[in-house]
Amino acid sequence: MANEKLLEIKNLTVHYQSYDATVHAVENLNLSLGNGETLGLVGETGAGKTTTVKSIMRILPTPPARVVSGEIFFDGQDLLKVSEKEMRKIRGKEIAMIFQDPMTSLNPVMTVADQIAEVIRLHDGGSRAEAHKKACDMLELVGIRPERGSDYPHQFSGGMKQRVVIAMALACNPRFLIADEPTTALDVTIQAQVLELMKKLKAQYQTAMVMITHDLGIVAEICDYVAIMYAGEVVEYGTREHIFNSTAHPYTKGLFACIPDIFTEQNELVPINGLTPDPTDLPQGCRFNPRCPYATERCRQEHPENVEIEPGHFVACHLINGGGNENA
Amino acid sequence: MLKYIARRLLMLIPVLLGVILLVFSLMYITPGDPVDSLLGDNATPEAREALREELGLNGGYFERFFNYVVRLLRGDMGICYSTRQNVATRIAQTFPNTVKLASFAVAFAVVFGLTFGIVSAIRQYSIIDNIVMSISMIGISMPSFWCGLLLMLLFCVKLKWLPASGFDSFSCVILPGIALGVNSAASIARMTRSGMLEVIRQDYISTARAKGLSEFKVVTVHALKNALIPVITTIGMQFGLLLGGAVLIESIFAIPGVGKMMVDAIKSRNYPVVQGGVLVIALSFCLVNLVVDILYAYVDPRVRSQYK
Amino acid sequence: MSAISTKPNVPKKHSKLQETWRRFSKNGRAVVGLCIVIMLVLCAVLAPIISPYEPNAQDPRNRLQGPSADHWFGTDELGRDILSRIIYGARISMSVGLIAICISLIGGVTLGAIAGYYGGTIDNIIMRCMDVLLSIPTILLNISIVAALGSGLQNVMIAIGVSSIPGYCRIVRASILSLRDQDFVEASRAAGANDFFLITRHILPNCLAPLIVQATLKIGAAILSCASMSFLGLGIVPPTAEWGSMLSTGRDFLRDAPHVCIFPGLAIMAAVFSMNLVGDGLRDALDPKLKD
Amino acid sequence: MKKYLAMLLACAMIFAFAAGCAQQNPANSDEPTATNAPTDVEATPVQNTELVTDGNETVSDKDTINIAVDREPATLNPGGVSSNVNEIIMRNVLDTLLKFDENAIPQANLATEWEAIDDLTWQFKLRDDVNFTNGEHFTAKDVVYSINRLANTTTGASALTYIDLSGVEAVDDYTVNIKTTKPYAFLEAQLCQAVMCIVNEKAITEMGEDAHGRAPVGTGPYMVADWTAGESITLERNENYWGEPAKLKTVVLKIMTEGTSRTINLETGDIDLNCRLQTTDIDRVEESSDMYVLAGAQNTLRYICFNTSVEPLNNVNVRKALYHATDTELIRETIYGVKSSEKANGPIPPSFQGKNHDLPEYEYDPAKAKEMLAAEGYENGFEVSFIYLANTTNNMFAEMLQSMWAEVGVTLVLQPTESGTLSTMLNAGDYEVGTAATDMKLCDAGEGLYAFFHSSSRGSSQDRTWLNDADVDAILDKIVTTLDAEERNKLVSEAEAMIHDLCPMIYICHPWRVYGARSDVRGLKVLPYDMEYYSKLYFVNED
Repeated sequence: MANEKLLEIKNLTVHYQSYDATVHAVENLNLSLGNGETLGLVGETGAGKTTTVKSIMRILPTPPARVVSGEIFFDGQDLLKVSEKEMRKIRGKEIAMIFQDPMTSLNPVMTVADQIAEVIRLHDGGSRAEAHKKACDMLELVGIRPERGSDYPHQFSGGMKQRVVIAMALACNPRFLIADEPTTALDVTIQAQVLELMKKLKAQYQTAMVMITHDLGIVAEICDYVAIMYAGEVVEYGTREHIFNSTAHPYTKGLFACIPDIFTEQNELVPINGLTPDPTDLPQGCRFNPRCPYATERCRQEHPENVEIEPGHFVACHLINGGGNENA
Repeated sequence: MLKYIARRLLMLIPVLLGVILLVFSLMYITPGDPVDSLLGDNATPEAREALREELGLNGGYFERFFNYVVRLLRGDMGICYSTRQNVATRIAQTFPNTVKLASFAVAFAVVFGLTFGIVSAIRQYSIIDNIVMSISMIGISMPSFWCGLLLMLLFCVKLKWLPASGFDSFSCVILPGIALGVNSAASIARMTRSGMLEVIRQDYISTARAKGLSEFKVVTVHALKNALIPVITTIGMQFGLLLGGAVLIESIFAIPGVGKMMVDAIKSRNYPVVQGGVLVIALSFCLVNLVVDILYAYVDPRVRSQYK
Repeated sequence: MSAISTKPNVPKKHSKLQETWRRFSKNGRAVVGLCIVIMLVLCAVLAPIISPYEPNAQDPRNRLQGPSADHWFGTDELGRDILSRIIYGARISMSVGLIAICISLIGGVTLGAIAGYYGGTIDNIIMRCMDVLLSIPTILLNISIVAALGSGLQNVMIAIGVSSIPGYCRIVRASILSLRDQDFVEASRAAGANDFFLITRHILPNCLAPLIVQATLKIGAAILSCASMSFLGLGIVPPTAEWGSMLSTGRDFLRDAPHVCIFPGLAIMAAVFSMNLVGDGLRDALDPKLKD
Repeated sequence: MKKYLAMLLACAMIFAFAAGCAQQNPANSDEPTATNAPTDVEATPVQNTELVTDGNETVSDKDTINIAVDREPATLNPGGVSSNVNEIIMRNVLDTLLKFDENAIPQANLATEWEAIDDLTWQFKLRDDVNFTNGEHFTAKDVVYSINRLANTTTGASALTYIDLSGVEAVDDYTVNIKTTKPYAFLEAQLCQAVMCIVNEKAITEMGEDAHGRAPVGTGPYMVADWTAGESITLERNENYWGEPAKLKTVVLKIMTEGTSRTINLETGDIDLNCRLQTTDIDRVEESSDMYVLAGAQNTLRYICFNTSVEPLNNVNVRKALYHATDTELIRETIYGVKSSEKANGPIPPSFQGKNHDLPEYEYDPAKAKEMLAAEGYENGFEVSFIYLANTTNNMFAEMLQSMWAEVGVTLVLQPTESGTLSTMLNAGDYEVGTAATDMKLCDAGEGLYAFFHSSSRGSSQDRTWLNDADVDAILDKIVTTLDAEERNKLVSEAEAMIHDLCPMIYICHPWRVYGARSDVRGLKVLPYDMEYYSKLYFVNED
């Protein structure tokens, strides 16, 4: 049961139906995650990261968004088929989520303790006093003095608020935690504290986690596996070592080229030219071809398949599958 | 908080003084002399002069204004020319009726306004939303007196369900209350809808959903509480507007309220009643606004901490 | 989070108008409102041509007739044709609406500008006066002013104009306060511009949008106040055909001839309704973040 | 697209609702017009002042009657601001020395007999078995107090113009003398007025004027039990009333200012008697089986008055021309209703003694009017202002007049004014053409003509024509001083003819008082002056 996959996403496709166009946010995406493992989901804005995790939790805004196809198996159960009532039991209990901007992700008119106690009472029952006590314990766990539980969100700093959100997410010690860029809105020093806290809690609770970020530093520090997303698809997937040491996909290489390296003397960073493609009419063949320095005619025609170039390291790029990786 | 209330009450004084000055001057320059309308039948000049003296109508502008204010400070609003009762008792008889009417109208407006606002916010862009918004647009532009007449035509004249006038039983309050409340219900609906739409897009709503709360709970507990804050100010303002609107509704449904008394008093040049009435209405208008501000601070913790 | 543009949108007049019209015409409701407004204005202007009968022509013999072939809206208590009286009534209501708005705009803007720009005691005095005006319900204020000045069309306009000054004054003052210490104002003051030039050239154009929106909404409110005042018998002197007084006389015949009341009421509602639609449309078109 | 659909749907609903009301209405009421199809105007309307029954009805034991009145009295103290509702209630709660009978002749009441002992003093013998509701015994002292008290009330002083207060004294417990300042033929009529009601000094001093005004202590058949402002006044039977006790125990007077709601409540049975049935509802009430209508002439007169002291109205021919230009019958029929008013020719109501019945008629003839105006040099007409109390009926009245006079070239500028300003302008004579409805309170033609047309009464609230004619003054002075009724009536009809020839007024009509009553109400008799005896009302069982 140990390496049985906790979460398996099979060619998930999600489109946003707007007035006069359809946005192909996610195109048959495949991902999986084992118990206690942490997956880093990396990609530029608009690559479909948030849409993916939101479809796991099934909190996509239904009128415009629509899950076209695919299955999401969680603990062997396809979440897309589950009834709404059943799904509500899972949300917050089995799967929890941390949002990006702490400033707005807490209800301004409810005390912090109440907001945490709410999810506890919802899933674990118990009286109001018990839930309140447990909420204060959670606050203590995340490094906030329990007596501050009766304060309101606007009386906390950004970092403190994110701690509260984390406390709320982990209140019912979920088996799977989704963190949607939890530290982007924080400045660096606070960011480090929050990451430290998440690592400690993850180890303590053995929670599986998906960490969405576009900061490769965080990925290196906290993630076991990494998936690089581009224009709604996973273009490269592997363990942390694969991605950092034997980067294969040109887009991933481009990402690394954008980070200043402390050891080498560089006077210029090499940006990836161009912008992410317009999701309403994605390019033919490999989605990255317009911006790929090594794009060949084949890349422009044929959509590359996912190939396992080494155990556990998958890449979707003709260059790698076809020829050798001489100019890697 | 008490310091804030005290300061607001102090600020009321100049405003009320201004109100008295404005109304007194308006009444002063109004042509026509109340004595004539009182002493209708063949009054002798001496009787006329005696009455003028008694009602304090002689003397210049400043003199009359000065002793009006002095008497006011002692709580005597002067006597009503026609019934010779002092104005305070006349207002005490009529003001409760207007307040009863206005509060029924506010209750009607809040209940219907909120429900329609929330429903059309949740079902945005659906057919219900469009219908509700069109009706509320019509509701805002419908003149309250015409609406009163239509309701009277339908329910009193044709169907004879409700009494057309008088103010003794509860059934007399329903129709005028609804007629008065239609405008406010419409504007509260629009305000709630835009407030709700604003709130539903916020992140803490998706946090709430992510916690596994049911849609109903998300709306009632989280969204509504935040969306209601701006609505409270409109409800406060509506109560003020209703005091004005009551003037028309009272004259249609013959309700012995302050509004109707004021209109008759202005027509028959009954100066003390007009001055007393406007003062009481202005005072209640300002107090309602003060109560609303305090309520606003109480409901919204962010504001409350400023005043602590 | 889009950075708040410090650069003021002092636009080229031409394109702003086109752009506003483009956004306005996309909004279905606003266009419907505009059509009704145009229709009412045409009624007012072409009244003598399009109204089937002379508005004051009496025919007491067949009074209080229901809507019929030759009298579409029926006849009133003196046998006059209600449709023609409504068409002529449009003249009164439209002119009251427009002129009252001009009075309150002129009064409100000047007071607001002075209060906002100079601040200090003047600001305090003006704002306290506005509070005084605001704390008396508009209908009572209008009635007292008309009672003081005497009833009649132009006194009604003055009353409605004066009582809606506070609305504009507050808008102008608020926008001036926010713009007063913006960089571009400092810059032009440094370039030697005098206060009047500064206010008219720089500050006022920027608070044009909320003023226009408030003006259109207030025209509807002015028509409504005029109708309510003549409903109480204090506004327009008979025999001029005015919607409010027609409604008020119709009240006594509510049972036997409800049409005498219904059609003038509909006319008032149509006018106010269309004005509100146009106002809303303008608000969305001119400045989306103004959406209250 | 959906937006348009919703919008049109909402508008359609509103129109459908409105049209529905308009359409549905003509269907159910048989005649579309309020007053029925115009009967031939000349037919003299029939007065039915009392319900004639076949007499074999059994009296029901119902002892409370709900009556709708059209306005709330300001105070019930004699001498306060008065309206007809005041006076009616006062006469049922308080008593006067004398009382008018059906044809307005003063009869005995608190005073049993009286006679003029000299041409200035009258002596009255009082009843000795009368008590006030607070237990005080009624004596001559109360009469003296009540009359003296009027001197310092708002409207009471004017009732004492001819009374010499020094000569009002109690000879003994049950006889009182009243002296007049000069020989005055109308003292008996004056003592029948509501302002002359007898009140008790002890009650007023104890309760205070205001409280007494809301629950007066009197000797009448009823007493005020409760008064809820703006809603209703309840009268209870005075058990130890000196006269014939009232038939019903409680009378509830409900204040309903809106005519429509008075009629609706009559139909639903909420009220048993509507004292002011509006003209538009007369047919509706008459046709229904469980209600009936009573209507009778009053001492009121509806007229248009010329300010004869003002250009060009000081020219009698211009006034006559304007009379010819006015179709008084059309106005009467449209505004006052054929069934609730009576043609008027001359200032004195037809039922009064001394009425001159063969006055010449100024018939409606616009051509003749135009001719007369041209003869006076006004061929292209002139402009004149018309002042009246602003209400819906008067507005209609004014607009009709305006269009009639426009036909003969006279432009009428309408000036609707509020009650406050109106009295000031009328009393000061600062108007050209006006309209009013004053009534001859003392029900005596002589006194009425004096108050209307004598040059000395200019500036008073009765005189609206500012007539200043020597021989009219002469004959009026003679009338007031001749005590003998027979001779006085001859002089009155002669004076009326003389005044009529000066044409100071255009007589529109004598409006009637119209009552709507439930079919089981009996005992109501319409009197020519504002007087309703609630004590005579009773109910009968309907089989």
